[in-house]
Amino acid sequence: MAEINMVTAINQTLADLLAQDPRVVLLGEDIGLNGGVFRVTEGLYERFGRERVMDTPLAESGIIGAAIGMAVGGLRPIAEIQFMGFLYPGLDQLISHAGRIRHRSLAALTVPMVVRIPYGGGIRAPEQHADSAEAYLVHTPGLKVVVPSTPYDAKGLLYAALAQDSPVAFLEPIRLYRLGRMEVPEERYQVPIGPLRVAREGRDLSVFAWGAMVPLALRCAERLAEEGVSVEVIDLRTLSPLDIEGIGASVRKTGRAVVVHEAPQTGGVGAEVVATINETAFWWLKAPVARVTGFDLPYPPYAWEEFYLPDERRLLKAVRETLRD
Amino acid sequence: MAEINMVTAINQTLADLLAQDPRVVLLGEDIGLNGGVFRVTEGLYERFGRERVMDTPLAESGIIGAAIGMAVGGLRPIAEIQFMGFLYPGLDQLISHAGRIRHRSLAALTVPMVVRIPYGGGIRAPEQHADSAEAYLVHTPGLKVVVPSTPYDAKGLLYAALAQDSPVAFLEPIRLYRLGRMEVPEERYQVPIGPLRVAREGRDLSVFAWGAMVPLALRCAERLAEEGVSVEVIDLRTLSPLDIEGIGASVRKTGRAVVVHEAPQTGGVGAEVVATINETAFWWLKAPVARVTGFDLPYPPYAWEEFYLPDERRLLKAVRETLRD
Amino acid sequence: METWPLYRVLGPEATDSDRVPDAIKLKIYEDMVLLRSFDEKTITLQRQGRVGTFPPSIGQEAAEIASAHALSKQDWIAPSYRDHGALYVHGVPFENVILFAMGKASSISGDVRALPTSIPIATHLPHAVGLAWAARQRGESVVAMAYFGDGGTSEGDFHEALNFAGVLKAPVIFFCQNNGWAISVPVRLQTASETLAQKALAYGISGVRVDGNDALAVYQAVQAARERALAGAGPTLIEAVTYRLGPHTTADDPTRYRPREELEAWQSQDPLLRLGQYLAERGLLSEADQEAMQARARDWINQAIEAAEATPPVDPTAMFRYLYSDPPLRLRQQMAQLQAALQEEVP
Amino acid sequence: METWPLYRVLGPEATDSDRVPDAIKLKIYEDMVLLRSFDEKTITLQRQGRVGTFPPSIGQEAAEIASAHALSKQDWIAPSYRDHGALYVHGVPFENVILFAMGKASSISGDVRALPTSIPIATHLPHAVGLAWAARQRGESVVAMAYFGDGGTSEGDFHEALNFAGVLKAPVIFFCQNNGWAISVPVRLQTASETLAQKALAYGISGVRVDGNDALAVYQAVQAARERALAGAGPTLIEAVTYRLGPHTTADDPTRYRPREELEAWQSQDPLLRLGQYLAERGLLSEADQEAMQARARDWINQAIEAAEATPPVDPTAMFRYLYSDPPLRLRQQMAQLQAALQEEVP
Ligand SMILES: Cc1ncc(C[n+]2csc(CCOP(=O)(O)OP(=O)(O)O)c2C)c(N)n1
Ligand SMILES: Cc1ncc(C[n+]2csc(CCOP(=O)(O)OP(=O)(O)O)c2C)c(N)n1
Ligand SMILES: [Mg+2]
Ligand SMILES: [Mg+2]
Repeated sequence: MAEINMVTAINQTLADLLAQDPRVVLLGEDIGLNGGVFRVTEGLYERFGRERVMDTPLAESGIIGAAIGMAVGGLRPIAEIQFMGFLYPGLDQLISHAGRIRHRSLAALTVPMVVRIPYGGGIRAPEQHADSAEAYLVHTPGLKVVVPSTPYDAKGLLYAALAQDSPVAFLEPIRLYRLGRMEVPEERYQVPIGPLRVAREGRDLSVFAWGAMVPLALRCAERLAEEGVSVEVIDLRTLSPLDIEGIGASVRKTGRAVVVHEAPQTGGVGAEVVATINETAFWWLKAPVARVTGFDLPYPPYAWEEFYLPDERRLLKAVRETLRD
Repeated sequence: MAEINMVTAINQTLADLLAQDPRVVLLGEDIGLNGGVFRVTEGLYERFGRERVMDTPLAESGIIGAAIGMAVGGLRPIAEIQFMGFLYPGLDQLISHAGRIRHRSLAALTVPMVVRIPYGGGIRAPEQHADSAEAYLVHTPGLKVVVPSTPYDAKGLLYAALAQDSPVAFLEPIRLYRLGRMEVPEERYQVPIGPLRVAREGRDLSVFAWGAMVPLALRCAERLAEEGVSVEVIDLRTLSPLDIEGIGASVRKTGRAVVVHEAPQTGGVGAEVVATINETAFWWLKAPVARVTGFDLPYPPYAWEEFYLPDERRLLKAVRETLRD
Repeated sequence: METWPLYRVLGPEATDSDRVPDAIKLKIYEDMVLLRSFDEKTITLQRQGRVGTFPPSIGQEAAEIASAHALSKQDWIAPSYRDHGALYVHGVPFENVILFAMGKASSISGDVRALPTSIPIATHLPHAVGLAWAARQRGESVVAMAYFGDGGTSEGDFHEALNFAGVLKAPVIFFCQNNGWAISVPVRLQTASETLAQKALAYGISGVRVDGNDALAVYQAVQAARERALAGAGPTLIEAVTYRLGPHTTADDPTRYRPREELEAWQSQDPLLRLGQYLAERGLLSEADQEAMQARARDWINQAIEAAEATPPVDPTAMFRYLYSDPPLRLRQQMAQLQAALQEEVP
Repeated sequence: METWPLYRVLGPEATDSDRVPDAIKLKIYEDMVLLRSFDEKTITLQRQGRVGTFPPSIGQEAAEIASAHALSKQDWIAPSYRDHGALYVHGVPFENVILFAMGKASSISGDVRALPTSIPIATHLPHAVGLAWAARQRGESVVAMAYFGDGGTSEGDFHEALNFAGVLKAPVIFFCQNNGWAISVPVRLQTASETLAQKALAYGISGVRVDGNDALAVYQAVQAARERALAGAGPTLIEAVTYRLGPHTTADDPTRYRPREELEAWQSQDPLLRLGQYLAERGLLSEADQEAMQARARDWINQAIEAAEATPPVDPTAMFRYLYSDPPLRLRQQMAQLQAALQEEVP
C-alpha cells in the first residue's frame, strides 16, 4: 500500500470508476485538460477522453440539471462544482429535482448521481471560495451528504456514493486535500454511508466534527489527554442521513458534548447535532452541549480568516468550560 | 378600526408605503393587473402605475438580483416571489449578494429591500406550492427573516421591514391569508423585528411556533387548559435574528418545551430553537425538547398533506409526552 | 437579421406542404378531441371539489398532441404542468392524469419514457439535455423533448440548457408553446425579442417558428427537428405559436387581465376547428364520424373518472415509501410516530 | 443572419474612424501603462507571499481602461474580479486594490459609484439592471455598466439580466471581455454561438462587437452605447474581443491548456503596443515621454505598495462591524467569545 493524500485517493478512485463502468461520466468546469483547479481530475481527460470527462460551460444549474437527466437516463454522472460558494446557483436543481424525482415519480425513476464539492476555509482564498454550506444540503430531503476527513474515507465513501440510487453530495475539505498522507488499500472498498466514525475513543466528553475540523478536534483531544482528560472525537463523516443512534450512544457514554464546524452557527448542522443529542441522550447530559463554529457572518476577507475559523484556542476553551459545568 | 384579514392588512400597508415614499417599488410575477395570485397587490398597479408596481419576466434570480441593484441604487424595492418553492432559483442572489454586500463593502453600501414570500401548506395546492424553506434563509448571514401570524403583525412587521437597512425576507403563511380577521389600527406602526411575541402565557410548558403553526398551538393550548395544563404559546415572529433571550426566558419559566414547524425536521429552524434552549435554559429543563414537524420528505401530493403537516393529534401527543417526563 | 417565418400547413396562408399520412392525421384529431373533452370535464370536476387545481390546455391541443405524435415511444419527454396531453399520447392513461389531479398519484405511470411533470418553470430543460446525452452515450437512436411555455424562456435554466445543448450538439428538442401569456403577463412584457424562435441564435442552434394551432405544421416541425437531431445536427428550439383559450389554471380568472377581443380572435383559430375542417374538406372525416368520436371520447373519460374515483383513499404512511430505497432510521421513526398519532382519537 | 462586424479604429484594418480627443487618448494610454505595471508588480508580490491570489489583466488593458474612461463618474459600474483597472479609473486608488489583494479591505473605497467586486460569475449583471433602473426612476442621467467575461455568458444570470434589461429598456451596458478563455475552457466549448455579441438578438437589444485590444474602438463603442442608453434606446451588449496574455490568476498555469502559438499570435496584438505606436506615429508621444510615463507608473505603484504594507494588521473583531447596523445579541456574544478566546494563551 502506498501512502497517498486525499487528492490522489479521489483521483485514483475516479479513474477506477471510469475504467470499470462505462456509465460513469465526469462533468464540470475545468475538469478536462486542466485536471480541475485542485488537480483532482488530473490525467482523466487524457485517459478517458472528452465524452467521459466533460468540460462544461460555466453554469452550475446546467451542470447539476444535466447530470440529473443523465442519471435518470441510465448514466452515473459525477459532477464537480468548483467551490462550494458557487453551488448556490445550482441549489434549485438539488432541492427541486435531484432530491425529489424519486419521490415525485413514486420510485419509478431514480437519480443516481454524485456531486463533488470542494469546501471550507483556511487557504487564504478570495471571497466565496471558503464557504461551508452543508446545512442547506442536510435540510434538503432526498439528498445524501458525505464528508471524508481522511484519504481512506475519501476513497471508500466515493465508491459507496457511486453505489447509491440516491443523489449524493460529496464534500471535499479543501484544507485536507494535501495535508496528510496515509496508506490506502489499492483494491476497491466501501465506507458505508450513514455510520459515524469514532476517530478517537474517550470517556469524558464527545467532540462532534467533520471535514477539516476532525484533525483540529484530534489535536485538542491529544492536548487534553496530557491534562488527563479523555475526549472522544467523532468524525460524523455522513451528514445526511445523520447517525442519530451513534451520536446518542457516544453522549450517553460521556455525558458531555461539543460540536465544531466552520459554517456559521445559527441554523448550522451543529444545531441539528444538538437537537439530536437532546432527543437521544438528554437524561445522560451533565452540561449543555457547546457549539464552536464560524460566526454568523459571511466568510470574511482572508486577513480575518484565522479569527473566523474555529481553532484550538476556541475549541479547547469550549471543552474546558463544558467539563467544568 | 375595521376588522381585516392578512391579505388586506398587507395590501393596505403596501399601498401606504407606495403613497408615502417615492423610493418604494414593487416587482414580481403577476403582481400588476392581476393583483398577485393571492390578490395581495390588488389595485396597486391601477393606483401607482407600471413603474411602481412592475410585472417582471418569469425569473426569480433576476427579480431578486434586480431588486438588489435597485436597493443599492437608492430605491426601496419590495420583491414578490410567487411561492416559496420557487425561491430556490433566486437563493444565490440572497446568499451571495443580498446578505453580503454590506459586509463586502465594509458598510459602504446597504441593501434595504424586502422579499415577500408566500409559504406553507394546507391549501391542497400542486407540488412545490407548499414548501417551507425558512431554514435556508435563517442560516444565511445578513438576512433578516420575519413571519407574521396575525393581520396586526403582518402590517407592523412590514412597516418595520421597510425601515431596515438590511434585506428582509417577509414570509406570508398562505393558510392564514384569509383565515382570521382582526382589528388593525389604520395608522402606521411598527412591530419590532427581533422580539418574539407571547401569544398566550403559561406555566407548564412552552410551545414555539411561527406562521400557520401559531393558531394550531393556540388551539392545543386551549384544549390542554381544559385539562388543567397551562401551556405558553410563543410566536417567534422573527426567525432571524432569533430572540435567543426570549426563548431562554420562557423555558427557564416553564422547564419544558415543544417546537412545531411545517418544514422537514432535520436541519429545520426547530433544531436551532432546541440548540438555543440548550444554551440558554439547560439547567432549567425538566425533559427533552420535542420537535413536531413536517417529515424528512419533500412535501407530498395533496392527498397526503393532512398526514404530513403537524396537526392537533401530533402536537397534543408531543406536549403530553413532554409533560410526562 | 434573419426573419422568422411562421410555418403553416393548414389554411389559405400555408407556407409548407402537407406530408402527414392520413392515418396519423386522424389519430391526431381523435386525440385532440379527447384532450378537449378531458379538459372540459376536469374543469367541472374541479368546480365540484373532486380534483385539485387543474391547468387545462384548451386551445393548445394541436401543439400538445401533434408534437407528441411526432415522437417515437423510445424518445424521452420532459413535460411541464400543462402537458398531460403529450403525456397521454406518450403512454400515460387519462385515469392516471385524474389520479394526479386528485393528489393521489405521480404524473407518470408505467414504464413511459417521461419525467414526471415539472412544476418549477424551465427547470426541466437541463434534464432533457442530460437525457439526450445519456441516450447518445448509450448508443440509442432517440431524442429528448422538453415542453415549456413562453414564460419559461425567461428563466436562467432555459439559457443554460440551450447553451449546453448547443455545445454538446445533443439530440434534444426544446418545444416552446408560446400561448401568449404567462399567467397574466403577456409575451411583450416577458421579453423584448420579437420572436422566441430567434433566441436559438444565441446558442448556435436551429430555431423554428410554427403555427401552433396547425396540427400538421407542428407534427412536421417536430419530425424535422427529430431527424436533424438524430442525424447529429444538434438541438432545435421550436416556437409553437398558439393561444390558451381557457384560464391559466382553475384558480385563475383571465378576465382580470386579458382583452376580450384578443380571446375572440383566437377562438376563431381553434385548432380543433382548423384540423376538423381540413379533414372534412378532404373527405377523411364525416360529420357522423366526428360525432361518434366525440361520444367515444366522453365515454372513455367517464370511465377513466369512475376508475380513478374508485381507487381507495391513500395509505397515510405510503408517502414514506418512495424517497429512498433504504430509508434512514429517523425517517422510519417519523413513520412510526405518524402511525402512533393516527391511533389517537381525533381531538 | 446579420453579420457581426468587428469595430476597429487602430491599424490597417480599421472599420471605424477615430473620434477620441487627444488628451483622452493620452490619459487612456497612461492608465494602461499603469495597470500593466501594477499587474506585473502584484504578480511578484504574490510570489513573495505579500498578497493573496491575484487575477492580472495583462493583455486586456485596452478593454479595462478605455471602457471605464468612456463613463461619467456618476455612472455605476458592477465589476468582476479582474476589473481593478476599471475600478481604478472610476476612482478606487491602487493602494486599495493592494489592500484588497492582501485580504484586508473591500474592493471599493470612498464614495465611488461601484459595486464591490463580484466573485460569483455573472451574478452581478442583474444588479446593474437594478442600478440602472433606480437611476432612471430617480431622474438621474446615468448608466450602469457591468463587467464580465466570455464564461459569464453561460450563466443563467446573464440571461435573466439581459432579458430584464430588454423589457425595461434600462440604461445599462453589458461589457463582456471575450478574452478567449474561462480559466481552461476555450470559448468554443463555452457556447456554440459564433459570436457573443449576437446573443443580444435573444433579448431584442443592441449587440456590438469591438476589437478589445483597440483602446479607441473600445472607448467609442462604450460611448455610443452610453448615448443610446441615455437617449432611452435601451441596453447594449458589447463583446470586446481581447486576450488574456497571463494566467487566469496567480494560482493558474495556462501552459497546461493553452497552445503556445495562440499566445504568441496575441502577444503581437498587445494593446499597449498598438496604442503606443499610434500615439508615436501621430507625434503625440515621444519615446522619452513613454519612458517617463513608465517610470512614473513604477514610482506610483511602489508608493501604493508601501502605503498598503504600512497599514496596521487588522483588528480581529472588526469583521463583526459591517454586516448589520444593529448587530443582534448572538453576534455580539460571538464577538465577545472571540475576544475572550484571544486572551487565552496560544496552545
Ligand atoms: C420557477 C417558477 N416560478 C414561478 C412559478 C409560478 N408559475 C406557474 S405557471 C407560471 C406562468 C408560466 O407561463 P408559461 O411559461 O408561459 O407557461 P403557460 O402556463 O402559459 O403554459 C408561473 C409564474 C413556477 N411554477 N415556477
Ligand atoms: C458561479 C461561479 N462559478 C465558478 C466560478 C469559478 N471561476 C472563477 S473565474 C472562472 C472563469 C471565468 O471566465 P470568464 O467569465 O471568461 O472571465 P475571465 O476569468 O476570463 O476574465 C471560473 C469558472 C466562479 N467564480 N463563480
Ligand atoms: Mg404561456
Ligand atoms: Mg474569459
